Amino acid sequence: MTAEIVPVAPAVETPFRRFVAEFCASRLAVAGLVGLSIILLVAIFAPWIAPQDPYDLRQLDVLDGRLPPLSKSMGGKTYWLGTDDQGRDMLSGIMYGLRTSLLVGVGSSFFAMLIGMAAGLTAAYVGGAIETLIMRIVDIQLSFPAILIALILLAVLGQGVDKIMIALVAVQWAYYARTVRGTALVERRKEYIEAARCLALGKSRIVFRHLLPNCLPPLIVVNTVLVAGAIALEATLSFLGLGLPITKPSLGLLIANGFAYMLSGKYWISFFPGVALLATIVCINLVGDQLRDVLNPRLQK
Amino acid sequence: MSDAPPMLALDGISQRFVKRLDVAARIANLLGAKLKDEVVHAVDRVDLAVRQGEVVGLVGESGCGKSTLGRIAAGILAPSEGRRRWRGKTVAEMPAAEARAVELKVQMIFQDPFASLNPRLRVEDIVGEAPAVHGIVAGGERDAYVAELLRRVGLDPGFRRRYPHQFSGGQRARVGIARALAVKPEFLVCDEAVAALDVSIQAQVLNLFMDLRADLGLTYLFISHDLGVVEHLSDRVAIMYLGRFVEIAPAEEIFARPNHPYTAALLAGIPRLDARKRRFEPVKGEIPSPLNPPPGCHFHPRCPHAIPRCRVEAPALKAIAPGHWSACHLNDGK
Amino acid sequence: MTANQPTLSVESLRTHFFTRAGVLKAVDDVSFTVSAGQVLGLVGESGSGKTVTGFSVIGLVDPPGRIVGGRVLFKGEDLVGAGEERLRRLRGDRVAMIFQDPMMTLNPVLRVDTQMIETILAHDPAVGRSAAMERARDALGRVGIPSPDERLRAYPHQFSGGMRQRVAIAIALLNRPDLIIADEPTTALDVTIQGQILYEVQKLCRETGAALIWITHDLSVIAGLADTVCVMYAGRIVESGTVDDVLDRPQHPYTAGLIGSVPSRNRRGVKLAQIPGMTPSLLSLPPGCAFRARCARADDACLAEPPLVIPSPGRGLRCFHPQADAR
Amino acid sequence: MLVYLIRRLLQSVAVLLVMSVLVFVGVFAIGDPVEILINPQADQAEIARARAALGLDQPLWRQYALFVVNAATGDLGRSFVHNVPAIDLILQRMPATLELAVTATLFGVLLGVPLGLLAGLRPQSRIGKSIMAGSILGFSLPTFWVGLMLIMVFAVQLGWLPSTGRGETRRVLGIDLSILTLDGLRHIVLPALNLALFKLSLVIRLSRAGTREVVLQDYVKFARAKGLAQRRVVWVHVFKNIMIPIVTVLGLELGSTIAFAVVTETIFAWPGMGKLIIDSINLLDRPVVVAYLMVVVFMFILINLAVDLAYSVLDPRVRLSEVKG
Repeated sequence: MTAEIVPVAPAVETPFRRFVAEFCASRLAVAGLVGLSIILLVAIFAPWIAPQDPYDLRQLDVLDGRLPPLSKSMGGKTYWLGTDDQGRDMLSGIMYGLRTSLLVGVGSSFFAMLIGMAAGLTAAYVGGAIETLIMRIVDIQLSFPAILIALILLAVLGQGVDKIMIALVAVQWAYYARTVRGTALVERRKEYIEAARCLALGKSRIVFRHLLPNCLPPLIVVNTVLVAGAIALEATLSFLGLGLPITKPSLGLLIANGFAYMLSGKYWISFFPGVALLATIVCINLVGDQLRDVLNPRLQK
Repeated sequence: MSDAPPMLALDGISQRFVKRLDVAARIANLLGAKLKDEVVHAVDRVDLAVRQGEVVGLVGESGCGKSTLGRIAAGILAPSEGRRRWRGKTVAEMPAAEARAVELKVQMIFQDPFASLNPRLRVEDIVGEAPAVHGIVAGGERDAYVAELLRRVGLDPGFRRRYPHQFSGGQRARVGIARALAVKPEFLVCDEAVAALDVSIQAQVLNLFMDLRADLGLTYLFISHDLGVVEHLSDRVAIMYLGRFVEIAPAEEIFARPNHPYTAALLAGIPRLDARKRRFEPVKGEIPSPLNPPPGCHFHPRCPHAIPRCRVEAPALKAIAPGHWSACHLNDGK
Repeated sequence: MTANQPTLSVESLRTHFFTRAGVLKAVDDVSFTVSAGQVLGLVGESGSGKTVTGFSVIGLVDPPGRIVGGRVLFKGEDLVGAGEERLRRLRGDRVAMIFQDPMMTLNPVLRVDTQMIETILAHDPAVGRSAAMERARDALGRVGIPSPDERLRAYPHQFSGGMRQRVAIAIALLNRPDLIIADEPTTALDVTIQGQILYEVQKLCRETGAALIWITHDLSVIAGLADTVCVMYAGRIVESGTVDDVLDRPQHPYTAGLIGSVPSRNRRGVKLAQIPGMTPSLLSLPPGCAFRARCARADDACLAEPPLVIPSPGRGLRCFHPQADAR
Repeated sequence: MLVYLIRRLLQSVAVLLVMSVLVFVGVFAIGDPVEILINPQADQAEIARARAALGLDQPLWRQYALFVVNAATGDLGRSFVHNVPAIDLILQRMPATLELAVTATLFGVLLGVPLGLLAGLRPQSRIGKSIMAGSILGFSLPTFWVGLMLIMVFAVQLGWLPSTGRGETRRVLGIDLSILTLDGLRHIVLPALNLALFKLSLVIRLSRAGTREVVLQDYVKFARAKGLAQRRVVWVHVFKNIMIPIVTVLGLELGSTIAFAVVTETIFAWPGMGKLIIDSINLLDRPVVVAYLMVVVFMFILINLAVDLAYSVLDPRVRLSEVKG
C-alpha cells in the first residue's frame, strides 16, 4: 500500500530569485555591481578602446609631458585626463593600469583561495595533529599584518608580477583557510553528513559533493573582501617601490609616479589613477557588503 | 525462533570521550594545580539485543547517551569498547564487502528535518545517490525507483526535482525516510525522528513508521525522550540514565509496573491529556553532568528510596520478572 | 476597578507583518480574557501566531510587524494606543514575560544579581541596592534555587538549563506582576525538569494570585495546568472554553484532530487519528476557513469566513460544521 | 586562569622562536651587503676581511645561534650602514611611531564605536545607511593615496598644515612627544588622520555587525520585557556584548597600525620606525631589518597577550571555564 499523498507547498520563489531580490534591495549595491561590470569591461578591452598604447614608446612624445587635463597634443588629439612626465596619455595609462591591477588582485586571490580551501578542508575533515599544525600556522600568520609579511617577502624575492602574486597568495591563503575550516566544522557536524556516512558513501564523495558546496557562501563573501584587499595591497607595495617594475605600471605605480609632481600643483598625474583605484575597490566592497548581509544566516529570520 | 541469534546485538558497549591535559595544564599541575583528564562516559557497558521484527524504544533525558548509543548501533560511530554483532556475527571481523552490506542494512533516521538533508542537492539526488553508487538500481531505472520511494513515503513524485528548503518540516522528514529506504534496509535507527515536528505532523510520520513496519517487515530502534511516542510504537522499552540502562521490559509491563525509581519518576512527570488540574509532584534535583557522575547508582542523589548501599555500589541489571530487567538494589531485599 | 473585571481582555487583536513577500497576518482577530488567579492556555502548532499574540500584549512586536487593529485592555486600560514609556513601566512590573529558550534569555556577560536588581530599580529606583538584593535573594529562594547567595554572584552559563529557567521565572516574579505571559517555557527542558518547573509555576500562581497565560504546543501540559484554553490555527482562535469542555468535547475539527494526534496510553499500536496535509503558509491564506483544505467536513459553506459563535456560555467557536460530540 | 596564562606564554615563546628563524633565514636572502658597503675596486682579500668583520663568513646556523644568544641579552647586531647597535636605532625611532599609531587608534575607536552602534541599531534609517556608505568609502580608500590627497589639499592648496616631519617635540620621561606642543600637534594631525581613516571604518563596521547580531538575541528582548529603559538596554546589555569582539580586533589593529605606519611615515616623512625599515631594505642593512622585525614581533606578542587577558576579563564564559578547570 502507499501512504496518502501530501500536497507540496507551492514554490513561492526559488532560492536564486530570492537571492537576487534581496541583493537588489540595496540601490548602492546594485550601483556597485554596475560600476564593477564597467570597470571589468574597460580592463578587459583596454587594448582596443584606449586612445593610445602607453607601452609603445613610438606613440609617446616627451614634448607633450605633464599637460593638464583636456589639453590638445601636438597631433591635435585631446588628453582628457592630461599626461604624465613622459607625455603618456593618463586615460590610456589608467586603462592599462587597471588591467594589471585587476589581473594581479583577482589572480592572486584565486590561487590563495585554492590553497586556503584545500588547507581548510583538510584541517576540518582530517582533524588531529594535521589540523593543529595547519591552524597554528594560520593563527600565527593572521596575527601579523598583511603588509608586514608582504614587505618581507618582496624584500626577499625582488620585483615582478610573479613575485608580487606569490607575496599576495602567501598573505591571503590563511584567511581562506580559516573561513573554510570554520564553515566546514559547522557543516561536518550536521546530520546530512552523518546520513551520507550511514549510506556508506565514499570519503571523497562526501567531502566534494556534500561538504564543499555547503562551505561556499561564506567563501564568496570573503573572496570579494580579499580581492579588494589584494588590489589595494598591490598598489601600496608598488607605491613603496617594492611591487611591480616600472615596465608594467599598475595603478599604484602611476600614483607613485605622480607623487613627485604633486607639490608643484600637477595633481592629475596622481589624482586620476587614485580615483580609478578607489572606484574599483569601492564597487567591489559595495557588492561584498550586500552579499555578506544577504548570505548571513544569522541575520535571516 | 528464540534460538536464532538476535538481528542486531550490542555487547558490553562503552563510549568514552577523553580530553587529555595539554602541556600547559601539565605545567600548571607542577605548580600545584590539580587538573585531570576529562573523561565523559557517554555510554557505560551497555548490552542490547534487538530481534527481527521488533520495535525497541530507547528513552532517556538529554545527555544520557541515547543518541551516542544509536549512532553506535547504526555503525556511524565506533565504540571505545564492546562488540556489535549482526545476526550473530561480529561486524568488525567481517570482510570489507560484507561489512559494507551490513552497513546498508542498518539505516538511520535523523532528528532535525532541516540539517539532515543536504540543502544543495535535489530531492531526487538525496534519495537516488546511494542506490546508484552501490549498484542497487541501474542508471536508467533510477528515476522510476526514486518516484516509487517518494510515493511510498507519501510524497508527490512530481516534486523530486525540488530542493529541501521548498518543503515543510514534515515533508522533509519523509524525504529523510525515503533516503534511508532507498538502500533496502532491514533495520532502522530512529533518533528523535519526530521530536522536531508539530503534533499533527508527528502523528502522520508515526503512522508512516507503523505502515512501513507492516509492509516491509522493518525492525526499529526508536530513540526518543517522549514517553508517549515510545509507548505508542514500541514492543520493548529500555530506559537510560547517564550512560547506563536502568530498566528494560516489554512496553505494557514497564508502563503498568515500573520498577526502577527513575522510571517511576519519569512516568509521574509526563503531562497527560487525561490528567486535569493535577498537582505536579516532581522528582528532586538536576541531571548530573556525565563528566562527573555520582558514584554507585547514578540516580541515588535524586532517588527518594536511596539506601547507603546505592552510594557505593552500582547496581547490575537483574531479571525481576520474565523479560523485565531492572538495575536497583531495592529489588534484592524483596 | 470592579471586582470581576478581568486582568487582561484582548479584543479583536490583529498583528500583521509587512514583509517583502506580502502581508503576513500572524494574528488576525483574536479575542480572549484572563482573570486574576486564572491560567489560560494558548495552544497552537508552529506558525499559528501564539507567540506573536503574547508579544503583542506587551507591545514588543518588532518591525516589520505591527498591531493593526483591536484592543488590549489591561485592567481596563487600552495598551494598543499607549505610549512606549507607559508600556515600559508596565513591562516587567505589572506584566512579566518568560521566554522559551532558557539558554538564550539571560545576558551571558552580566551576573545574575545585576540582571535581577536592574529589573527592580527600573521600576522603583527608591528601593535601593541592598533592599533590591534582598528581594532578588528571596525570589531565587522561592523558585527553588539552593544557596541563592552564592548563585546571585554567578554568571548564567554556570547554571543548567532548568536552573536558568528558574532564574528567568524569578526575574518575572520580582515585582509581583498581575499578569505573567509564559511562552513555551518548558519546551526546551527535560521531562523531569519540566515537571519541576510546572510544579513551581503552579505553586507561585496560587500564592501570588497572578493571572497566567501559558503559550504551548503541548495539549497535555495545558490539560494539567490550565483553567481555560484557546486553540489557535493560522492566526485565529478556532475554539476556546474551559479545559474540560475543549479537551473532552471538542467541537472544531482541528481541535479534535489535534487531540487524536497525541499518542496516549489507551491506543497503543493503533494508528493515530492524524490530520492530513500541513499548516498553510500565512502569506497565501485562501479566503474562508483556513482549515478547509485539511478538513473532512469542509464544503462550499467553508469558502466564507466562519464567524465567532458562542455555542454555550464560556465557549467560543469558529466553524460552520461543529462536531456535536467527538470522541 | 593559570592554565590559560601558561598556555599563552608557551605559545608566545614558540611564536617568537619560529618567527626569529623565519626572519633570519628570510632576510639572509636579501642581496649581499658587502657588495654595497665595500668600494667596488676592492680586491678579494679586502672583501673577505669585510665579510669576516661582519660575521658573514660563518655558516648560516652559527650566525643564527650567535644571533639568538645575543638577542637574549638585547644585542641585535650593529647596523652595517650607521655602525651603531641596530636596537638603538629602532628604540630611538619607536616613540614617534607609537605616538602616531596610538593617536590614530584612539581616534578610530572613540569615534567608530558610537557610530557603529548607531548604524547597527537603525540599519534602515537614513543616518544608519549614511554611516555605512561612509565606512565603505573609508574602508576602500587606499591609505597612501589619501595621504597624497591630504597633502595636496591641506598643505599645498590651502597651506593650513605642514606636510613633513614631527615639528617641535617636548621630552616627557625621556620620550619626545609631538602632541604636547602646538607645532607638534599641527604636524601630527594629517598623518594621524590618514592612518585613522581605515581604523575608523573598520571599527564602525565591526560595531555595526556586532550590534545587528546582538539585538536579535533573546536576552535583549528579555531585557526590554523587563521594562528596562532603552538607554540601559543599549549601553549595558548590547554594548557589553559587542565590546568582546571589538577589543580583540582592536588589539590586533594596534599592531597592524604600527606596521601600516610604514606607508604613512613614508608619505609624511615622519621619522619613525617605518621609514627606517623602508630605507634599510633599500640599503640592505640586514641587522636593522632583522632587529626591526624582531622588535615588531615582540610587540605583537605582547599586544596579543594583552588582548587575550582583556578578552578573558570581558567574557565571563572564557574566564570561568578556565578557572574551573
